[in-house]
Amino acid sequence: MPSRGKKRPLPSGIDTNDGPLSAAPAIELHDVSKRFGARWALARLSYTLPQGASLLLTGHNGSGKTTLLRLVSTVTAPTLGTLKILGLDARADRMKVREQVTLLSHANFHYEDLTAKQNLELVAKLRGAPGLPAKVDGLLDKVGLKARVDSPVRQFSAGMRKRLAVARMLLLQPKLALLDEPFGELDPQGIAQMEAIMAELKANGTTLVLATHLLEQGKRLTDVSLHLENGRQVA
Amino acid sequence: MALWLLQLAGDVAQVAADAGVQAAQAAADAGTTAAQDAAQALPPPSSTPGQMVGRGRLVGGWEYVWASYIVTWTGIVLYALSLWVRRPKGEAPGTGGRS
Amino acid sequence: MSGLLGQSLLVLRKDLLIEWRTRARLNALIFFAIATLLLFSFALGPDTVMMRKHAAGYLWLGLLFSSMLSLGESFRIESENLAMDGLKLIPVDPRAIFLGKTMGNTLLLWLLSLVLLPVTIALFDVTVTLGWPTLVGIFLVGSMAISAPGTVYAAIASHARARDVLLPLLLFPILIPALLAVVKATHLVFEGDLMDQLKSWMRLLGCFAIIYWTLGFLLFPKVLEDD
Amino acid sequence: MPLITPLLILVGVVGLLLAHAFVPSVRRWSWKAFLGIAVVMFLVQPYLALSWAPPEREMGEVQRIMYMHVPQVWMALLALTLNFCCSVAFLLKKSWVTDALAEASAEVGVYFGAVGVTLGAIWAKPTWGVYWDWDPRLTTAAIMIVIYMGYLTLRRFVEDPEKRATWSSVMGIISYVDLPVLWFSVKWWNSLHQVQSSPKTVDPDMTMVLRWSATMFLCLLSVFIIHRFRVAYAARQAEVAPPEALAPGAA
Repeated sequence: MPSRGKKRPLPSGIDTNDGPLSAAPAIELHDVSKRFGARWALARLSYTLPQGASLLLTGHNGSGKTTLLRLVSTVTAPTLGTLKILGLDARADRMKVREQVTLLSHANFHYEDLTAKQNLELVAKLRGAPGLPAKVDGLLDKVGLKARVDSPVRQFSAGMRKRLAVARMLLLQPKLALLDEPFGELDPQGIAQMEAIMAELKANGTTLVLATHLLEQGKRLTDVSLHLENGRQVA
Repeated sequence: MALWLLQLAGDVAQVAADAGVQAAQAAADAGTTAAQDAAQALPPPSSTPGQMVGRGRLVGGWEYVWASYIVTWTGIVLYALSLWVRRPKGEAPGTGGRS
Repeated sequence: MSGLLGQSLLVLRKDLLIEWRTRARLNALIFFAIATLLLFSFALGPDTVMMRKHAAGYLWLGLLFSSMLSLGESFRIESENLAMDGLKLIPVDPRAIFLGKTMGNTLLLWLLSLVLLPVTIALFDVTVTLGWPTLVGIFLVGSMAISAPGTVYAAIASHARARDVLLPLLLFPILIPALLAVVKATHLVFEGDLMDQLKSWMRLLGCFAIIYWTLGFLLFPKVLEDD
Repeated sequence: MPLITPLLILVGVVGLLLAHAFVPSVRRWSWKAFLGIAVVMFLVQPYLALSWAPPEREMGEVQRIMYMHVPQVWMALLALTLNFCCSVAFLLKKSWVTDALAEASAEVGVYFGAVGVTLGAIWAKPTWGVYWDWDPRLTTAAIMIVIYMGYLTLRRFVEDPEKRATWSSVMGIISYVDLPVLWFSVKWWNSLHQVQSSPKTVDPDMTMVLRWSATMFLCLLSVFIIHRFRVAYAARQAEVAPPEALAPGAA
């Protein structure tokens, strides 16, 4: 992969050749549709997001935001259309995409019966990059879970689970971070903390895709926005 | 589908059992030895069409043969009917699932 | 990447860790299996000769019923919080998930069979004629044979409607060859192998296990990933 | 009637099947041809099987059940082989045609298998004295039907068409690979239980009638699968049809 560009091209969409070496856009959707059972959650969506530019995803519940993020994360595949992430095909190069993209979602991927620390250590070891397990403690401290590292997740509140999910995301050091309601279930203090963490991520060159109802924070963190209604792009 | 096949099997078994009460009794006695013998020695095959190979140790049993035909034909009719009931609607005439 | 085998072992280790941290569930499974054996012996009545003759069958039926619970459970923990999606995104090779899960289910079933063995001996008055190592080996291969198709089908059933009904419905008929072979082999160990049949039954069981570990390894990614 | 007749008809039927598979224009009328051949053969078959063919030495007239029983079990195996091929093909290349064909062949296979097993039980009564004698063939066929009923149940329990197709393909492969293992296990298990074997015959007249019946049932199988395929394919088309949300210009 080419190194990510520090230059932030302005968000007008399609043409992204103004980036330096990073010619590949972060996300390239071409006529993407996704069907669940008989319902079309996304319909003919085409969109390009350059690397380094961060995207605010808005829309009502059920408008297709979560589906879009899950598609971009490659955890599911589109029914129709093609999808390229960081220049890689989301189907054929699935594994390579996953090494650079993380998804922070409502379903936060934790094992309820393992402790916060065991959960993160598992992720670090499975990723297999050297030095990752050593970072676990620092990250748990950073998200404010230091006192509860050895409690099983089953005893966590919703906000603490969210914090743990953020630590998991930071551990994986993504080039593209997909954040589905990152501020949900957090107290005001937590929201401020998360916003700071995300601003830091962004300053380090990570492309953010943020789906949130907190427009104020969302707009501060992003450069572009995409509004979905009934699985279709509106603005 | 499965249900009626099961029912059908049950009904036919009943019919066949009723029809062949006497024959079945005789067959039950002859049956075991017959099958074992048959496994060992086979008669020299007849090459002339229509000629009887032998009378057969097991006499009668036509009701079982008829039962097999009834099961097969009933099955065909019912399955064809089920295909017709499920035929795709709104297709151009002539290509629909009429059989 | 820590390699296919490394990831498999990590998945296995994780499953065993969860199993250990939820020991209450494990105990419930063991009691369920013992209760099944007890029920069989009640249903059979006090005919000792018959009980001894069919002991191997009841032991494996009890294990089979318990395996439905443990297989379902091993994928329930993955659907809580969509943990399986999380594993896929780390990323973990789906084949490593298959190997890890199947090894975990094999170990659990093997452990269960070893726990049930003394109960069987006590309830049905059997003797181990051909030696303990043979028996323990048969239990291991038998557990392997049940776990491989079990893991694939549990993964499918865990995403479908009415998963609790679906899993045994799909799995029982597939497992009949393995069940016949392992029951026969166990029976021969209990009653003595006068006609030297144990080898052919073990060969059948081994073939079954190899076929399904291979098939599972090849097909599991299709079950897990959208294509 | 020359003994070679059924073989000649069989060659014709297979040729028509190949044409059906590879020439699209044939597909519009081929099922009528199959149906026509089947009807004619069905009208002649009772005469051949019940009067023309000689009775068997040991089992007498009862052996005539074979002309109905054996070909239908063959058809079941043929349909399930088609199901296996479609399952493999679907996993290699996604297509609603192979998915619908897999569904059709599994159901028709279960149908023929169920009738075949029923006839086997009817045959077993006069020859062995009981309807069910744990004959390896009969037992294997019965378990096979249960396996594929599970397959059809799975298809009904998954709503998402893509997932249903993929999962049922996986299950189709696993089930088909199970059949030979099942056969050997039941056979060995049974061989310790008792020796039981159905009489085989080498009489050319009998072979001729058996081939006649097999060809006749092959035509019927083709008609059934073609129509079941149409049902499945239309259902699939309705499921995956792009709704107005996907109409051009809607984006």
